[in-house]
Amino acid sequence: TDEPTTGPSGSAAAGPGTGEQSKFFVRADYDAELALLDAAPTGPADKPWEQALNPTMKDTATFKKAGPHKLCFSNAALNNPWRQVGFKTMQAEVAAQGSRISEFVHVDAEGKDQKQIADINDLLGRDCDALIVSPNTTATLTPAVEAACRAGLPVVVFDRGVDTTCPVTFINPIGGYGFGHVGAQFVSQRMKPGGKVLALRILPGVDVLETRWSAAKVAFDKAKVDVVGVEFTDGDPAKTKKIVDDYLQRHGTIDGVWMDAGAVAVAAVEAFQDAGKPVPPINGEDQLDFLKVWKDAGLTAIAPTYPTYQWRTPIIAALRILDGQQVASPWKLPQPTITQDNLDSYLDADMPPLHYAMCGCTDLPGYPQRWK
Amino acid sequence: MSALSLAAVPRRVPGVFLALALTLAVGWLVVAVNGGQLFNQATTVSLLHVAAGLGLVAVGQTLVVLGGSLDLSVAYVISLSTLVAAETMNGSDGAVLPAVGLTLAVCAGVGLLNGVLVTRLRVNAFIATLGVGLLLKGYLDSGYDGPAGSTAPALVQTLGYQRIGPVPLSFLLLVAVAGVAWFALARTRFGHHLVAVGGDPEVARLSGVRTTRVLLTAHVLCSLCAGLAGIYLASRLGSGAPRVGTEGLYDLESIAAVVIGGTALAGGRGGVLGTVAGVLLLASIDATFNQLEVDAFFKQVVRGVVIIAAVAVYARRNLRKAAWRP
Amino acid sequence: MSTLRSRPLPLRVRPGGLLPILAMLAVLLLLVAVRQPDFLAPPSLMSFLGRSAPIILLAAGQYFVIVSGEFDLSVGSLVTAQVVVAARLIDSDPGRTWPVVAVLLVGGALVGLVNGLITTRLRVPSFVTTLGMYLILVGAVYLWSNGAPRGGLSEPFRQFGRRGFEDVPVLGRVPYALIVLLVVAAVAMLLMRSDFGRTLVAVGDNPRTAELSGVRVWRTRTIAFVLSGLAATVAAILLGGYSGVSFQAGAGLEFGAITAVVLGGVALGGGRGAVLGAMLGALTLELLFALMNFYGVPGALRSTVQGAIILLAVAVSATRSVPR
Amino acid sequence: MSDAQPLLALRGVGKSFLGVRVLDAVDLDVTPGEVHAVVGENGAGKSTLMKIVSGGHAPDGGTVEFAGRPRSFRGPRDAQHAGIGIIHQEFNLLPERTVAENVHLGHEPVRRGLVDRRAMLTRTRELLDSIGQQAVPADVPVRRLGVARQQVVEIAKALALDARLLIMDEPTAALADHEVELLYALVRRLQERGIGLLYVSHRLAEVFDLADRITVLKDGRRVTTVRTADTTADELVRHMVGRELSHYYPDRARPDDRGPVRLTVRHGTNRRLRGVDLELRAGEVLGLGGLQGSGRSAVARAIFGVEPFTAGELTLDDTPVRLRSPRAAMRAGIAYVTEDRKGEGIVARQSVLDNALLASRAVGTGRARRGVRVRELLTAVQVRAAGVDQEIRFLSGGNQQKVVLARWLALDPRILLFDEPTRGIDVGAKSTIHDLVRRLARDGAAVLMISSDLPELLGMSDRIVVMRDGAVAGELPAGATEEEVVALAVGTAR
Ligand SMILES: Nc1ncnc2c1ncn2[C@@H]1O[C@H](COP(=O)(O)OP(=O)(O)OP(=O)(O)O)[C@@H](O)[C@H]1O
Ligand SMILES: Nc1ncnc2c1ncn2[C@@H]1O[C@H](COP(=O)(O)OP(=O)(O)OP(=O)(O)O)[C@@H](O)[C@H]1O
Ligand SMILES: O[C@@H]1[C@@H](O)[C@H](O)OC[C@H]1O
Ligand SMILES: [Mg+2]
Ligand SMILES: [Mg+2]
Repeated sequence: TDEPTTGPSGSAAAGPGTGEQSKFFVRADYDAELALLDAAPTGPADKPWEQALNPTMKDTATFKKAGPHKLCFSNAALNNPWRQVGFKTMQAEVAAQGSRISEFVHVDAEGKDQKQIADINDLLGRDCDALIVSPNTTATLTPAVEAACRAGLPVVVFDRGVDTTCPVTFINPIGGYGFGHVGAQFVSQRMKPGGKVLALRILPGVDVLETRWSAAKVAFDKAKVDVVGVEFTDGDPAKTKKIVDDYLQRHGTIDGVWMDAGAVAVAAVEAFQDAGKPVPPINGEDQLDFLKVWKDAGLTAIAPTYPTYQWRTPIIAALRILDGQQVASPWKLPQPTITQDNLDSYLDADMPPLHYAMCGCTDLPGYPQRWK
Repeated sequence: MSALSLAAVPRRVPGVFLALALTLAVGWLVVAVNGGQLFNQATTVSLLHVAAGLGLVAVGQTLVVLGGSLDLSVAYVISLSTLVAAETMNGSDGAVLPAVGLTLAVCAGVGLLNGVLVTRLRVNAFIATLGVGLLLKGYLDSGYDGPAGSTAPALVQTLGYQRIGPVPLSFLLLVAVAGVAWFALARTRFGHHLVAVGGDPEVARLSGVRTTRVLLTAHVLCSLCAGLAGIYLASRLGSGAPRVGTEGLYDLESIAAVVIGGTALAGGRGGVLGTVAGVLLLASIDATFNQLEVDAFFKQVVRGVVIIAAVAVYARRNLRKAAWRP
Repeated sequence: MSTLRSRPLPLRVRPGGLLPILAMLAVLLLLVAVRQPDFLAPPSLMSFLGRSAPIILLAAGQYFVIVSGEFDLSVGSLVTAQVVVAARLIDSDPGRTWPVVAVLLVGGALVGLVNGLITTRLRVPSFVTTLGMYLILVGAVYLWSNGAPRGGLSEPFRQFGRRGFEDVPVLGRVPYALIVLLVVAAVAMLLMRSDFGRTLVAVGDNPRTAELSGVRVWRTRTIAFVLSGLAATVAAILLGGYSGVSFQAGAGLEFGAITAVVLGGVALGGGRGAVLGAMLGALTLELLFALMNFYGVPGALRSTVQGAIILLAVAVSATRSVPR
Repeated sequence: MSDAQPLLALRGVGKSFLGVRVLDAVDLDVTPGEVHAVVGENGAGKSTLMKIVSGGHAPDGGTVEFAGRPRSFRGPRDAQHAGIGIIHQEFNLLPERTVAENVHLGHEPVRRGLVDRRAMLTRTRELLDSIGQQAVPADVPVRRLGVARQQVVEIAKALALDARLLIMDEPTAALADHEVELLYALVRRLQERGIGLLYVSHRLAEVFDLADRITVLKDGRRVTTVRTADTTADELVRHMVGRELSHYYPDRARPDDRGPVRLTVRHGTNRRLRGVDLELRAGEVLGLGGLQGSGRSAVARAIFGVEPFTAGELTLDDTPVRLRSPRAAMRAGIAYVTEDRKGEGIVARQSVLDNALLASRAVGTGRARRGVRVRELLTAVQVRAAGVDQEIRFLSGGNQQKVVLARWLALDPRILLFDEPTRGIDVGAKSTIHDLVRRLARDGAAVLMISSDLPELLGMSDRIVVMRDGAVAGELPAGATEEEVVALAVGTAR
């Protein structure tokens, strides 16, 4: 039984070459997302977390209710800096809404599907006016979210998705295809044709990450670069460094590095530096440590983002729903890219290295202390 | 010989039951003061669901620990069995029985491998089951990049979500499995022999117990319990989940529940009832902290302290009992 | 009745001996040489040894605990905690580097002390003690840092794990980490030859005998935990230096270290094996990972290969050493 | 030879442990209804032979024939199924399990697939009844019983098998006199039922009371098998030790060799001891006698701080002291050679040198000259080993014991407590140790020596204190007889 019996792509096992496309890849979604990259958002320009791309509005009159409201949030986890920054932003947004929210209940599933299902069920018994969910795993949380919808209260899902349209809305930025595409496009254009690319992924099975890789795959296949490896780093910088080091050993040079998440980008850069090799074109994310290295070392780099300001939107959406106002559904937020040209405007020496530039939090109560 | 007083000693209420009662009482109070309610239906249901998953694994773990062994591969066995179950069912109610059968068969195989390594090849249980866990991890990591298969709706509706009052079916399953295990330990030869092997393998051997076979059986049963937990989780999640076991920390948590429940890690003493109480204790700490929205990290610290403190209390009692052993 | 046996060879195949692990290492080196000869050239070899230093140090620390008959499951979380604490305390200020290093060492020793005292004085099995400590450390460090590492490591702090002596003849760059490793290894080996080391092994083999011969068993074991805590701290300093702050810094390292120790011929349960064996065990594991990379074993399958090799190695030596 | 068809026939049975020959070509027969005694010195191989018959060890050579068929038991279970039961010399009981559970371990009665607990209890009570031990409760954990009662459980456990051959390996070691009588009655009843018995004992009187035939083992070989009626105790002893005993022990101390009082115990009391009074002088060997379980070891261990006195007074050179740990006792110049060499005397996997140095290292004495000194001592006690780097477990028991002695001598103790110092040691080594003990006394040490070997105790001691039930039963001067010691030990003396 060496071969898995059914056919999930096994992209992890692909080794050199990009192998067959991930089962997460949906052509139509891919096309739609890439189209959104050029779409013009509606809404206040200085508040991207309130903007929407090509919105379809949904009626919410049935949920209208007198305030103040009790909002409940089932959170997948707080186990990485991205989520930490996001959650702080969300808490600040709650604070900013002041008297409109009587109570904000947060339950952390600690990265466990099973616990999150129980958590959601538990929250249903606690008189919430609206339920916000950031699901741990797409497929496995679907039944629980469906159960929540059936309970009759408005459900707002954000960040990672679920396989159902029952929630009032699903909020996230353009998404994984956009992220993956931007990075891969950049890397393959800046490196020598046919050169060797190393793809680093943090973990499998999460849709927003899987779609990043599947879009990158399309780009790389099109550009005919040689993807010498697709490795999982578990988000561990030490492991990342060792992997890059090993690939440098094995292949002599690596001409481009693509990453599905920025958390370990700095470690990858350092692996080249420490080996005394030039850092090839690379993509990271809007984490400040990467932006700093980029600037300091003069990297050829790009940072597609999955902005943490999206953590503000669910609160805003929930309140609008409880007011009976229409909301975009799905609610697609803009997803800016940091490039050499606008890099300086995102650098902020005063914020901690693991902070995310796209937090959209500077106007929130407690800034900057809350995020330090 | 000075006559020892052998008048009926009152059977001690195992500490874990006291701790459980205390936790529930304090939890209820604190939550109430906070304006909440610990025992409302939804919370109780959630608590029992969490307990069901961990409990099934922990009951199995109790068996191997009682026998003086250990199983660190359960987390992977759970993940594997969710996948085998969900993929075999593939959403069809008709396939439930074959799927459950196949899942349990696969689990039994893993348990057999563990057992053979520990008993016949004399590999230390820690390393043996860690190694088997790695084998499974490799298979899961390379075979799956996310949830796969789909659990039969009938199973999702019953085992996954159905309940009688506040008691989920899955918790009844746990009660049944724990009951069977308790019964087996108290009333079957296998049970008596297992405890003997854990107490002193040489004494057991010289008394005519087939130590190898007994411990091997315990390993198979432990994996089967993990398999049941997997089937339950598959019904809960609606699909197979390649990382659900490790995410849930079922390996370490099940061992923690076992030792909190008063089973000696060295084997030979303890039982499943304590384990179930240990599981409920952990689950009620969870529930209380959930209600109070206590930070998950703080909860982790408390868990650590509870585990150490519980075992320290047992160790003290044993010290006082002070059976002098050569 | 009395028989004079011939003097056994120093490297005899016996439980606890170094021969099996050396043989394994040799085979792996051979496989590397076939596939990737330039890996064995000084520069890459140096860098490999440097980056392997932390896990080798952890194996040495774990050795002390295991040979005394106990377990330390808390080292991985201790590494994480130390890295995160270092970042927050240093807060990117180079001037704080040395004081913080001192604080870390004290902290590591303290964690070891607590593990040791709970295990020996309260008689909690070390598996449970250190499992609890693992949960406590992970929880506490997240709690303290509010869920995401804050602050930053200074360049001087990072240099231990990241930089080295440049332009050394023949070798090229010699990582500081390697020097640290060699020093610690030498100290560890000397320690094992000292009174303390010999009594430590005696305690692991037969604590009753040791106690009745005047050894303070609880104290000896507690010191072993302290040494493990210190080793984890040094590993944390190197690891933090190598790769920077993260909550993943120490994840899973405890199992890696225990596996390495067992591979190195050290018996779980105590009383058998050499600290050099434990360190070679860790080196072998690291080499195995590098090898799997050179042979293009897909990342996900590597744990299967690792598991199979561990089981094979341990089973072979276990069955060979058991008389009936 | 008995003319009946033998129940058990051993032919040429041999066994080695770690290369040391423990049994060599032993022949032995037991006929139904016969009590066949096996005697021999400590370490002669009696228990090993019994374990081979009962499936606990596999023989390296020879054949075991039982009930007319050759057998090769794969384990105790096979032997039990064939109809062989054994009362082990060391207890084979699970402390956490009840008496009934222990008695039935391995063959629990089942009804409809389930363990029948009631039957187990009833049957256990019947068994205990049949040996006159109604007082032993069937449903409490064994750990709550004293040593003697544990011995009773061990007997009941063997009886529960309904064996056709029952082995008793020193069954009376922990029993009081009237209990021994009950055991006699039991043996006779079993005999009448046609059950064969193998009976191992160091108490020759018992052997003469019960046995039909006697086999003497020495150094793993069968010396002889005789009908009880055809032999005498003296003859047996000669066979056992292979020489006359009178010239065997070194000369005793003369009264004026004795120095000042080194150690006094007044009213020493703890869990095992009731008001022990004792005085130990420099230059003498004080023998401590008594039955097993009488508290001899407990005295030595209390003095050494292993299980300290909880009440009473301990003085060293007239200064009251409190010794709460072995370490404290060592600091005060006391050494203790344990009776349990394997369990708490050696560190099996460490070298001879490491073992000899253990105590010096632990208390950190004589760092500079320690290595040289220990090597000298190892030579002085005549350890025979391949080298000082050899692991101690590969040495014979006697040589292990000499290494342990060297360990203590290295500390130059002023008070030495020897607990069964020659247990499991061959004759040659024994006399080396005897000489050594005497030499130490002559050089001014105060020696307390415990021995279950009466001739040894009588031969070595300048005075003998006899223990009974955790208290001192009386004191005897040098030259006392075995009868006097035994009388005090079992409490029949005035
Ligand atoms: N498992 C074992 N491993 C190594 N040596 C052993 C083992 N069992 C017994 N021996 C050795 O075999 C020899 C015979 O031991 P045995 O227990 O048979 O003696 P015995 O005649 O019963 O003595 P005693 O009268 O003291 O009970 C001893 O030297 C003992 O140390
Ligand atoms: N039931 C018991 N409870 C507590 N300690 C015990 C018990 N049985 C034995 N011991 C301890 O075990 C040791 C040896 O046991 P044993 O019964 O052989 O000892 P003893 O009566 O002291 O000595 P000996 O057999 O040499 O006369 C002693 O130190 C004694 O204190
Ligand atoms: O938690 C995830 C984060 O790590 C990644 O960077 O973006 C998507 C999130 O769901
Ligand atoms: Mg014997
Ligand atoms: Mg004794």
